[in-house]
Amino acid sequence: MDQHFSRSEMLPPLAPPITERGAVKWMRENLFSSPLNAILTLLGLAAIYALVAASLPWWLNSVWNAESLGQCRAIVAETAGEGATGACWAMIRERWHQFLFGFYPPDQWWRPILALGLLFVALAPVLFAGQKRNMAFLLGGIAVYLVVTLTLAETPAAAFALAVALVLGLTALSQVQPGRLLWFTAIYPALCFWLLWGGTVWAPIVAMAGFVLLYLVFRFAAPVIGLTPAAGAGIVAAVLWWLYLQGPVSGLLQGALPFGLRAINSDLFGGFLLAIVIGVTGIAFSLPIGILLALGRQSDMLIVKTLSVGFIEFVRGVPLITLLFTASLLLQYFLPPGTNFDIILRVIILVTFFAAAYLAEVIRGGLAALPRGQYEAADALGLDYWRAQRLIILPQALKVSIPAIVSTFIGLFKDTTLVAFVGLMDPLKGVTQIVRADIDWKGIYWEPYIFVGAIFFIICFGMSRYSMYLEKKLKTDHR
Amino acid sequence: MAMATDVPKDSFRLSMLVYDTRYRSYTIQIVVLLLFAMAVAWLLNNTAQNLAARGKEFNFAFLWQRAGYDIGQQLIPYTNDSTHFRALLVGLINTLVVAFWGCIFATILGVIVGVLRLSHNWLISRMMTVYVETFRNIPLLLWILLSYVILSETTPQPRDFRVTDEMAAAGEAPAASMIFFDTVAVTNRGTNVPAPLFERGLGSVDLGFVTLNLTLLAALAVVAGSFWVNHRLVAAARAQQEATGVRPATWWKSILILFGPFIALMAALGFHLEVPELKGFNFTGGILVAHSFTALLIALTLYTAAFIAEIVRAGIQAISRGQSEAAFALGLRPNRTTRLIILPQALRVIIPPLISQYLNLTKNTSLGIAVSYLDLRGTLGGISLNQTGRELECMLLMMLIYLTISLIISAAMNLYNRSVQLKAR
Amino acid sequence: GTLDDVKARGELICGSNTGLTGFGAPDASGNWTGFDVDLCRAIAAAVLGDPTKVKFLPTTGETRFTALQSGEVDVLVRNSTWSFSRDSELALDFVAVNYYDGQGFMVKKDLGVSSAKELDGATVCIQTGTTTELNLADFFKQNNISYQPVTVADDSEAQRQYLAGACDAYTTDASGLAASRATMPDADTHIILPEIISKEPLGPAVRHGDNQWGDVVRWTFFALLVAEEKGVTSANVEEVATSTTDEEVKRLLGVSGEMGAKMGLDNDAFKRAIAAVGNYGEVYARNIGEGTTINLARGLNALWTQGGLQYAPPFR
Amino acid sequence: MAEAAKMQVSDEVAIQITGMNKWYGQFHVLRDINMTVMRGERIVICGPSGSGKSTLIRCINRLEEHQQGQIIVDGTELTNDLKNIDKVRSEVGMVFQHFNLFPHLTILENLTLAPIWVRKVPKKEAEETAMYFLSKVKIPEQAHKYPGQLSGGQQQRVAIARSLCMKPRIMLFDEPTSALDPEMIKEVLDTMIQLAQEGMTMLCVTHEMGFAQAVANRVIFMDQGQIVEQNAPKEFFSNPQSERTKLFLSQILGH
Amino acid sequence: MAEAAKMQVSDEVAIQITGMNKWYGQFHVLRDINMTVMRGERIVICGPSGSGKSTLIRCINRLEEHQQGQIIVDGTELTNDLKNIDKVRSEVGMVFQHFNLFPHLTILENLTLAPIWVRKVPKKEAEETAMYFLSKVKIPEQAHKYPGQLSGGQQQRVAIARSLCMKPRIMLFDEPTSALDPEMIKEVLDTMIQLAQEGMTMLCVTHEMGFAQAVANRVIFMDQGQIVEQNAPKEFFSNPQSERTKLFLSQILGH
Ligand SMILES: Nc1ncnc2c1ncn2[C@@H]1O[C@H](COP(=O)(O)OP(=O)(O)OP(=O)(O)O)[C@@H](O)[C@H]1O
Ligand SMILES: Nc1ncnc2c1ncn2[C@@H]1O[C@H](COP(=O)(O)OP(=O)(O)OP(=O)(O)O)[C@@H](O)[C@H]1O
Ligand SMILES: [Mg+2]
Ligand SMILES: [Mg+2]
Repeated sequence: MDQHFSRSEMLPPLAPPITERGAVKWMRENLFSSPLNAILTLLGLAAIYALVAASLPWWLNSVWNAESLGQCRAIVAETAGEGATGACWAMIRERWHQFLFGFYPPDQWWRPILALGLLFVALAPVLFAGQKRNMAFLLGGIAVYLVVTLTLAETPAAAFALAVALVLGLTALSQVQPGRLLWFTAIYPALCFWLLWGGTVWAPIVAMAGFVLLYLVFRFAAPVIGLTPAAGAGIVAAVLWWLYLQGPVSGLLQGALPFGLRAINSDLFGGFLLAIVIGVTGIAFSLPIGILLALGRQSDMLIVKTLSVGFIEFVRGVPLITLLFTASLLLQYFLPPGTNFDIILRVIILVTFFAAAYLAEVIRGGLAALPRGQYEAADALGLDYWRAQRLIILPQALKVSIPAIVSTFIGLFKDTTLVAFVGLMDPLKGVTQIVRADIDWKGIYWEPYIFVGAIFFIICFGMSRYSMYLEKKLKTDHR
Repeated sequence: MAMATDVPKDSFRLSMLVYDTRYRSYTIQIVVLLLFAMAVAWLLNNTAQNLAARGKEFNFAFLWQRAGYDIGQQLIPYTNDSTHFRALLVGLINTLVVAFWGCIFATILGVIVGVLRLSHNWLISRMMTVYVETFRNIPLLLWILLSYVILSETTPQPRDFRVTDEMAAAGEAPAASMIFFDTVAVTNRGTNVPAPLFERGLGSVDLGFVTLNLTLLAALAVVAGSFWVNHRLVAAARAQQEATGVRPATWWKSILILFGPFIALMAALGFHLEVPELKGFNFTGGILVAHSFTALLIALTLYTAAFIAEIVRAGIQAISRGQSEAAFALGLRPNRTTRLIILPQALRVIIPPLISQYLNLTKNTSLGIAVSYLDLRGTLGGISLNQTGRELECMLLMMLIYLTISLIISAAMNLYNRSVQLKAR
Repeated sequence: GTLDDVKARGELICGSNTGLTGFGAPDASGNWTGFDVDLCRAIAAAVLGDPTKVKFLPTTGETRFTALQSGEVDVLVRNSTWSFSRDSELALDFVAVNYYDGQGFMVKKDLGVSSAKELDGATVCIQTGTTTELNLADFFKQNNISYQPVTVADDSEAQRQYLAGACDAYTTDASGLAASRATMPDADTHIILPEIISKEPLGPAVRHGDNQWGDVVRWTFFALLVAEEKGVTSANVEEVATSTTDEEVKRLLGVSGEMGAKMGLDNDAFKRAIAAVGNYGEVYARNIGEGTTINLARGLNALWTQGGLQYAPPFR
Repeated sequence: MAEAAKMQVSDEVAIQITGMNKWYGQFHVLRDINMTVMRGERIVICGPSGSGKSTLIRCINRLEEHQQGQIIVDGTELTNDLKNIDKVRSEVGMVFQHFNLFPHLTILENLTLAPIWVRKVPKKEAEETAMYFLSKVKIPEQAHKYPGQLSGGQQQRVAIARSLCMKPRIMLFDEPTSALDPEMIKEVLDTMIQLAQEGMTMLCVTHEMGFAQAVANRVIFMDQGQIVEQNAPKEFFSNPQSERTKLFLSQILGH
Repeated sequence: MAEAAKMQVSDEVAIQITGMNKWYGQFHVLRDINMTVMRGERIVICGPSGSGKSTLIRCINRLEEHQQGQIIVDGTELTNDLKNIDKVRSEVGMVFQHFNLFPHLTILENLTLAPIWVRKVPKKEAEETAMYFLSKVKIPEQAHKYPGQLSGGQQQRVAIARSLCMKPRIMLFDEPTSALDPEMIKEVLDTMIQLAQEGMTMLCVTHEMGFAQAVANRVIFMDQGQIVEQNAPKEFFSNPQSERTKLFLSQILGH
């Protein structure tokens, strides 16, 4: 059969029929598309109703001003009648600072605040390599945050001026030479340590000098004795510096040019300050270890591989809590008699090992995702193993691993709450326990958990969204 | 064809240790091994010195001393006269029980949520998203503490169940009553559920270190047998389908085979339930499921299910739409498509991350410490450690046990994974 | 030794409770107060001359002895019971008893129980990691009755459970019970049962083998006792030091003799301790005595002269 | 030979589409489609990307729902009635651009799955049919391999065989060769030509104009969701009527 | 012009392979390979898939280790000595089938990386050299883009430029055009021809017979791990000696 047909006039697009438009269609398609779906919808609505009906009065009857739980209850009973329940946010009002800072002295709060702001400055070049616009937004945001919070925290004028000048300077730098911002990232750990714990400014500077020494030794020895021995020599020199010269030199400098902040003991750290300190240092220090472990696990040298696998599997095989108990109970056994250091530091060390094992697996995934051609091209160009790793392999492997690294960090950050079990004051259990041990607030339980939970949610959810965004961006990158 | 061995042409020079590809890796490995051995020696030496300084020695003899404390939840016989080792076993079993039920419930809930998240029902999929995001982004510890608090604060005290004489006279109902036809009582101490009892139980045999409960064994044997017969039934049905193309309906036979013998056995053994009763301070009779257990289980389930839901969702989404379209185009109905095409493929994607969630859940049972659930960490790593002061031994032993559990689970995972790997060019 | 370490450090590290009302707990601004805390402050005053030079390291029931053994803390003042096995196996030395206690039970009045022996089948709340759980097991076994233990991690949680009715009885040291009861909304509805099922001598502990440091802690404590015995208080210590004629008081306050110096301390070390926290009676009265919310009578902890057990060897 | 194939058109209607419209949300993808396919006809559909070709043929076995108008396949009208849909789907075979073989089943299992579960054919018989069609597409020796182990061209031939095992009366092809490497296109086209010669009713979305000229009775050109032109292949290529068709042909033939 | 290029062969030996054998486990991939390449020579290697062509040229810069025999590149014997390997690798450039550019670096960074880190050339100088070679492969304007933003042909030209930046004395090519779309093959071949005309010593695995005829001094045919035939291109194509060569030529020229 022959059908000749040729259209001369094209048909214009029409609007869909009425049954295909508007709220009716939407409801039909999205809520009541089948009997099963209709039932599910009704069940869902019922569940939401039950939840709201049960909790709404409690939220509505919130009390913001009271001195104790008893007072709160009295106020609720007075305003909403006997038997009514109500939230007692007055507790948060009175104790919020402990949830955030622990026992950190109030007149020094500006230090952790500043450290947090600078953390993001330090992260900026890592998060937005080369994207000046994004960096400007971030740094601007940080500047605003700092101005507001530092003012609220009654920062000493000099510190305030210095901090703002520093951030503005770095913002300017980020626009001119974004790469240079990485130097700030490099010195940030020392700066952060000094801000949080205080003491003489020379201690962290002299400690950083160890790294400079390492680099110098490496730099000048490498042409003479080769890369690997030079790296070894550098490490030895740095360790010697830290062990034997660090103390005297910083003492000397402090004597000559005394400058420092009030020293704050670790036992005053608590709440989210503690959680963030442990989480961030844990992940930062675990990154290099994790990379080494991942390379070790990929290595074709049997012993190196076995040791890496053994370490990774061991750490991943036991609960974090046992590692924390190790920090508090066992670490002392393994160190020379008489060594003693801060429980926070010990916890950080173990948390670092823990995160390193997880990161090693994450990075291994990134390494495995690289095509062999990249290794071969590097070889063919004459790059040696370490240069190939540093210049070609790791930058790519780390980039694809960023989302997974972020989720490891989220997990780790949530797990910092477990330090409560070794007597540290984490926001969830440690601080809440202190608050609930207070006669005034004995018997309160919903409010602190909701408050702390909400903060955790905001932080973790924010990070997970960011990592999703990154994942999407990395997928379409350069394409 | 034999591999040719190349005789080095020039004699050995020391620099070859570093520059010759053949020796270089040996050099590195030996250096690494030496460093490692030194580190281990250093640690051991320190430990020995520290032990000596504290006047302790490293041995596990304390495990056979009297423990002296009581444990709330014990699934094997234990009294305070038992040894620390026995306490360890009780704790280990408690750990495994929470882990086991946690994995099961979390899987069920996780699969449901994961599937519902993909549902076309806007409301339901949003609700599931909220659930998943809430639980994933808030520490597990909070969920454990919270569910414990809710359980113990919102449930009535045992005495609220009591009907006093005056109340009976006045015809008043007690403040609280039991549920499920007066068989289950939920108090603020725990949940009292009926206990299975047998009039004509088979007793048990003592094999020295374990006692075997013959009634339980018989029940297990019957169940296993029924499953085997059912398996044969299904196989026969499949054979018939292969032969004639028509698959006979087997569901009612299956039900009969699966439940019939079991019910018969129960009847033969004189099965009845011992319903908990309020006596003295507490409900007696039946089984008391402590809230520490329930809270831990609920929190672990809800938390892990959120992760499993994501895994399931990703697993299903990983199967391209083309697969179900191809099945539809062949005329397969949606439920068959799911069973024959989607599930087998999704499982391959789902299982490995699922197992790692099981591992996490198992490790997370150690957070039972927050509600004083006496698991392995609570007995061996808690009270025993405390009463004997043997932290080194207790901690090492505990890590070893956790490690063993983890390794067993991941070994099973690798076996499974290898068996379902898709064949490709 | 530890003494030199403390002096070199300029700070005393004191192992404390994570929070036990009246004995040792941080307040809203992070200052530690309490009966045990004051002993630490007295030691710091004696050794370093400044009662604020103390760092308190909260320890749980599980971590406390390890913290002491490993040198993480210099002295553990954390209502720990002095027992044979702790003294022998754990390589610690208890140096004194600053509080004589015993384990008791608290129940709600309307439970209708008047003796612990009637607790057959009861649910009992108990803190883990203490001697109390061993005593409890022993007690019920001796009396051939059964119980259901509910172990909890700390005092405030135990109280919450007890108040919510999750357990019929709460057992811990009688002082703790009294302290808890005092803070309960309607204290009258709870009674502490008459049975005291154990001896619980609580006291400061130091590492085994460091006798010099042990002496410092022990005699700082005794100095507070002697001060009470002799009527020396924080208010009148300066005045007494100049005016006293009692030779023992003179030695105590460093006016005569070389008591402090013999310990490796300053001669007026004990005077500073008393000036800082007051004598034993003052410490007691301020933190846990009658009139405070804890409201504990002196009982066994009265001075020997008043029929109690607190007795300091002579200061000579 | 190709000409011979074109003879076999009967006067029985296989597919009848009248006044069919379809929207994706607000977007009008198919506009007033009217077409009739006779049994034994072989129709090639072409047109620029996004013109709605795939959507059209997916409507024919109800992988997509249409909102207006009528589609009657083999005498059965496609409505929301599940039975009708099942009936149509078991009559109509479809071959996809990306093969969509089931990777967890062997080739043989891929082929026997639908006959066993939908047609309730005994397994043995299903396997025999499967082997017959596998020989027909010239890869009987691969029966026990998995799809992942085959080349793209082989996979597409398996996909065709899989559809044939259901003994369909109509076959739909959605760009069956566009995901293939050039060497493999020929083997798939050969299979399709062979099928055409056996008189199968075929609707084929493709840009292989050689194929269209060789076997099609009719070429349909679509643009913007509408049928712009249809004609016998010879006239279609030699003498396109509409401007759009001309432009399109110049683009794909030019290169 | 092509003929002119062929003149520039010197009598200095660039690569000398004698009695070389290689196994992958039990599998004997390269069997008794003997060949000499003079400085300035351009050699094309062809042969069926799996015949060991890639393996052979990968042995020349030690991406693969050989087990027997001798390979001397530019006077340096390839042994296990890392120093020799480094030396050879910096003398020998290699271009891969799949380009293997570093996707996280810009084109310019791709080109300057090795000169800076291996040759220790100052950055500025390295960039000048890079721009010079980029102009040579006709894409200086792409210097600041990332590889992913370039077409396949452009990427391959960048890969060639990247090798050239190391100022190699020998260039190896492993099927440089086989991953490219047909339109792009020409631009890459043009670049290679230009290189040949400048007198670079080249070993090229390729099936582009036009290229072989235009620039090669010699064509080597491999099969089953051995050199089956070698000859000047004219004779090789017009008058193949061995049966296998004939078969192979008929296949690739026929299609
Ligand atoms: N599920 C969908 N939802 C919304 N729009 C869709 C959907 N599927 C297809 N479209 C749109 O409908 C139009 C027609 O799509 P269709 O796949 O039928 O085009 P096509 O002619 O097959 O194109 P191609 O040659 O690229 O396969 C396109 O604009 C497409 O973007
Ligand atoms: N790493 C390896 N391990 C084992 N066998 C290998 C390895 N690499 C290559 N082979 C085998 O060695 C033989 C030669 O491979 P080679 O890649 O050199 O062939 P080719 O001539 O380049 O083929 P093509 O034209 O497909 O690139 C092939 O049979 C291949 O399967
Ligand atoms: Mg399409
Ligand atoms: Mg090759």
